[in-house]
Amino acid sequence: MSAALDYSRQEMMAIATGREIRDGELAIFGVGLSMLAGFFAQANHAPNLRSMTEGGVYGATPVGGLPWGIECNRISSNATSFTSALDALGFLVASGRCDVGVIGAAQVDKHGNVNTTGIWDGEIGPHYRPPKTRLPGAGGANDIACGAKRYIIMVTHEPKRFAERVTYVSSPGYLDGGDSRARHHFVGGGPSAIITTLGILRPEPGTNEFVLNGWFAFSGIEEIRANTGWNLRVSPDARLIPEPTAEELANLRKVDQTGALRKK
Amino acid sequence: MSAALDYSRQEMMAIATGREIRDGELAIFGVGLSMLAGFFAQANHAPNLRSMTEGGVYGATPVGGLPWGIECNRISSNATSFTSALDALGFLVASGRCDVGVIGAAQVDKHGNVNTTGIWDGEIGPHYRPPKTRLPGAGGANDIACGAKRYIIMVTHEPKRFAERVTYVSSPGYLDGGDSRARHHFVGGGPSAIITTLGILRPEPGTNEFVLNGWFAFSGIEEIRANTGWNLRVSPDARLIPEPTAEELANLRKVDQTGALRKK
Amino acid sequence: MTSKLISLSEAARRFAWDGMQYASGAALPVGSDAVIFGRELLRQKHKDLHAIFHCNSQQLNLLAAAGAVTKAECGFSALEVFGFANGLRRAVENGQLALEDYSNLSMALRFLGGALNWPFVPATVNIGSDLQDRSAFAPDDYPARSKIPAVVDPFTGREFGALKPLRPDLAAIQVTLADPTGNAIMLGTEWSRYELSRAAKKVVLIADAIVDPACIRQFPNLVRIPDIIVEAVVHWPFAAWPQGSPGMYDIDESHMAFMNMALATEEGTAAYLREFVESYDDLDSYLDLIGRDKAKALSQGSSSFLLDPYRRWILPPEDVAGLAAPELAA
Amino acid sequence: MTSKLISLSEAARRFAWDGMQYASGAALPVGSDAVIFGRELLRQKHKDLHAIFHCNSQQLNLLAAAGAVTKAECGFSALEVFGFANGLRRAVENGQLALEDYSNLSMALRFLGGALNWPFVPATVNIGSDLQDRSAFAPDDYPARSKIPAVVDPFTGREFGALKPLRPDLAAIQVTLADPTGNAIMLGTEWSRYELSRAAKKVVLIADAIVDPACIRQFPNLVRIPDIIVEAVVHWPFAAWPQGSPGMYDIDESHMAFMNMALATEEGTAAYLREFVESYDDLDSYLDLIGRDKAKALSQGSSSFLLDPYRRWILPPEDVAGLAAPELAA
Repeated sequence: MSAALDYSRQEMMAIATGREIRDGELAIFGVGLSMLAGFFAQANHAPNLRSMTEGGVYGATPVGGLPWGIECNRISSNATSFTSALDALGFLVASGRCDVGVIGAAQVDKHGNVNTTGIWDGEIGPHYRPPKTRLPGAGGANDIACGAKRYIIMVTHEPKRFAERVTYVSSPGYLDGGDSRARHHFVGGGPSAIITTLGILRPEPGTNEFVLNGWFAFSGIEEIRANTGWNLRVSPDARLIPEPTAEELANLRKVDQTGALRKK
Repeated sequence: MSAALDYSRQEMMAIATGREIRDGELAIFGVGLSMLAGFFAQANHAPNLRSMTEGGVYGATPVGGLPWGIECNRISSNATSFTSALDALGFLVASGRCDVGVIGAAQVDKHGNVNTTGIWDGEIGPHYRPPKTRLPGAGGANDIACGAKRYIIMVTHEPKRFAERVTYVSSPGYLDGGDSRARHHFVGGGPSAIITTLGILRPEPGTNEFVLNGWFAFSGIEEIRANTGWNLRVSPDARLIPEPTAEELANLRKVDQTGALRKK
Repeated sequence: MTSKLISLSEAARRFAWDGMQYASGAALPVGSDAVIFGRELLRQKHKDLHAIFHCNSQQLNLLAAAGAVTKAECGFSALEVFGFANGLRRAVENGQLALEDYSNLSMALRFLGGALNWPFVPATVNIGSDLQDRSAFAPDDYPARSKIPAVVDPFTGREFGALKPLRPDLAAIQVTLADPTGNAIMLGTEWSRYELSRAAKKVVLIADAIVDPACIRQFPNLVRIPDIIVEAVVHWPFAAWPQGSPGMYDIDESHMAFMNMALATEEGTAAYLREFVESYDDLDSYLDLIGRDKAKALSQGSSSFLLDPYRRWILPPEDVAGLAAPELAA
Repeated sequence: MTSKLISLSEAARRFAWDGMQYASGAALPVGSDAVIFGRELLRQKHKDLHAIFHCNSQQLNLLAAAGAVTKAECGFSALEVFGFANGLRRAVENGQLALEDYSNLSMALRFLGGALNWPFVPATVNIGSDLQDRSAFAPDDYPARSKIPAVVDPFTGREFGALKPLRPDLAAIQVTLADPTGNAIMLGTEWSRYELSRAAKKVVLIADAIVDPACIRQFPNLVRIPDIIVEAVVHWPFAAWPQGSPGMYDIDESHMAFMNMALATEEGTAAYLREFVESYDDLDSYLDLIGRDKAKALSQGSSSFLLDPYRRWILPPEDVAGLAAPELAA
């Protein structure tokens, strides 16, 4: 059936992410993969999703393909309200009102901390220096990581992206693990899942270390561990994640009109 | 000429206040007398006055008479922008941008502190208790007193209103005098004048105690001192304030269509 | 999204309770305030309210006069040109209501801080005055450091004030136009309705008119309150009466004065409650109470041109009735 | 008030200087940003800019690529779906530009704090991450307590962060519509243009279209930037190109990619400057550069209905020319 359906790894990742989003929730998506996962959820099983973008665009669904950004015409042409960053990221996200956010990562570590700022040759050291490769920066992800009730990290599963400890914490996960988030009094609960091109990781209660919770039909425990830069433990209830149904795939592709996720 | 002109004490007070306002200034007026003084200035000598109300009503001039409030139809019907209290009182006044404000007072003291909150039988004492007579509260006057570059206090000149020390400081003047405002790091400069139905008081440099700076054609030093609840000193440069010109009166009455100021 | 249109009485039944922190007055004293919601709270005999009113309005004046409010927080407690708010004044002077004083900016900042869920809001106003030093809620605390305590700016070491953010349990917000799901347009100054809509735990909109959602999609920049933060929408023309709603209706000058005069005494208040609170059964009899001719005259004020761009989307009453939230109809 | 309409080159001459804190990018990376003002800054050879961009846009990407920026503060430094901002990236990686990282909320909060002239802004975000601990402006300060120091909440004793307010010397703000005195309407998300307009010491508006003041008086609730805080108005259609302006024109997808590709190298940047910065003499030749057919196609995007209510007030170019501020004309 999997072969018959013929879906890509990115599509599986988007569907698995979308499944985490429940009907009626207040949700924030960024541009790209995150938006596709979110609008897939809305099209598929969460018709009453209350979604917004970081720019304060409300009530919009993409028109004519994946938006180029969180305010372009493809998302601005059927909105019910336009406000501002302060409104969306401040009043609705940092305040703790937002149920769920979806963010990306260039590098993620075993406690769910995310780096989207830069790649250095080794540690940065006590003296700050520019990265070897500059990345996009924190954007709204830091605000989601601090304020959203929970958030999901979407990331391509490659060893270089899965580090024991990220070089630079752009968006806080569980920091040093355990209850180390508590010292900053964040209203947000932290990352609920890392969803990748190979499977799903979830935080282990108590330690808040991410452990393997599920693999896809086309992947497996060993492949996932081999592609993870720390000694990934496997949750006792880890299982095979159900493949996309034909309906899920159809709903995803309605959103992904231009086939951004099918390319790989 | 004064008898010929036949103006009221309130009209003289409004005109004297309006004369303090310069062309091009960013100014905030409250409802009533304050607005009349301000719009008189605009009609008379300050055509490029940039005025606003506390509610964030910009570019408006009263239509059909004195507005009932700072958002009623008489001020809302020809505005160029409507925003909010945060914008007008926060971004434009508390920030220190506003050049001049005009506030009223139920009670004012020799350092220009204003009480608009209540009248008690004597001191309040260490235990807070409700006033015998409750007044309107601070409104935006406190914000103007803290933030505007300078502000003018308009008040009917009666002994009970002019106290050595107000019972309750609703809006800070020079507090205990001298540089005692400095400990609160206010961006605003404090009251530049107290303009009354009898004359004009201004702060003495250094002490910041209000001293008599001018009397009107119908008043005089002794009448003013007798109506002031502290031992009012007379500035060496105190003088007779010029009567309204016919043009000034005409301009004032264009604004005060309903004759609110002519009643007394 | 599905319709959130419910009746006024249903809205008060579902969202109000004795002792709640109730916010309105995010409008100015003579302007867009959901005065009708206050009337309904009294019809349903609510009491012991903790009122959070940016400014007093005839709503707080009425609630206080009727003895339904035990605590209030305000920036301004009069009625602008209409003078002192006699009902509120009486309740404060006789000690029945503790009125905590702030300023018109600090109330807005406290809504802002509530909307951001901040621990405190920096204050460069209200400090150095009795607004900081005196607290009606903590009368023995002098100087009242529990009210606006000092906070040290880490950049300069200077002391400023810290305001307590507001997160009212319920806000009844008067808006000019709303669609059935709760996207709302306000004409005239927002005063602090925008910040309040984000600070309140629950928001009920009281709309002068209901518009087709196409109006909302044509003017998304005017939709300052999006449906995702709204619990319910009540359609009630002249909800602010005797106050005004820019574009919709002017202030009813004579009733403003009459009402405030009535609220000056217990007897007058009882009579006002009989005649103007308990007397109507529905929107129709409420409009009769105002007087149809007067309502019409008030609608033809000098700001009515502000409504012109939206008139064609306003739904007629029979269409609005048909849009009532299904699970609550009947 | 008198007209504040001046030419683009005059605006840059009067309000820009080397070393200034220059803010734009109060729009999102692909949206309403006054990219044209950045082109003009380069035409006038400005350098050593301290750029305050809520988000990077093609403007910062271009200014950085051309070596005109030595310091920048940003919440997001890429181009959304168009990938990394190659010009900015190159300047950061080679150490020519110190980029101080914040988040998209903290930049908005810093504008808010600047607008309020607060000493600091409470931060419940950015804390506990390297945004707090690392500073490109104070590289030896680790943890960088000069950047987002701790502040103690006086109500609970808990530690939060304190953000530094922003008060840029100049903001060039792209708006959809403005009248000649500087009352402006923005269609689409404001992002943080509203807060920036109050935080900046001077504001120059770059407007896609000039409208009759009657439009402003019909829609005062849409006028989020009033003339009283505006120094000058520049009329420049397609000011955001290749980015988009909701209601006015869509993103020029191919030029977005082409431009970013060019800025990846010094040679490409030099060529881009020759062809797309120094090449036009006036608005006409600028529109020729975009391509008249392309400009027309971009104007017919799916959001163009948003402009419909205002079209009848848009002044034709000849009328706008006649309205130029008299003291500066000729």
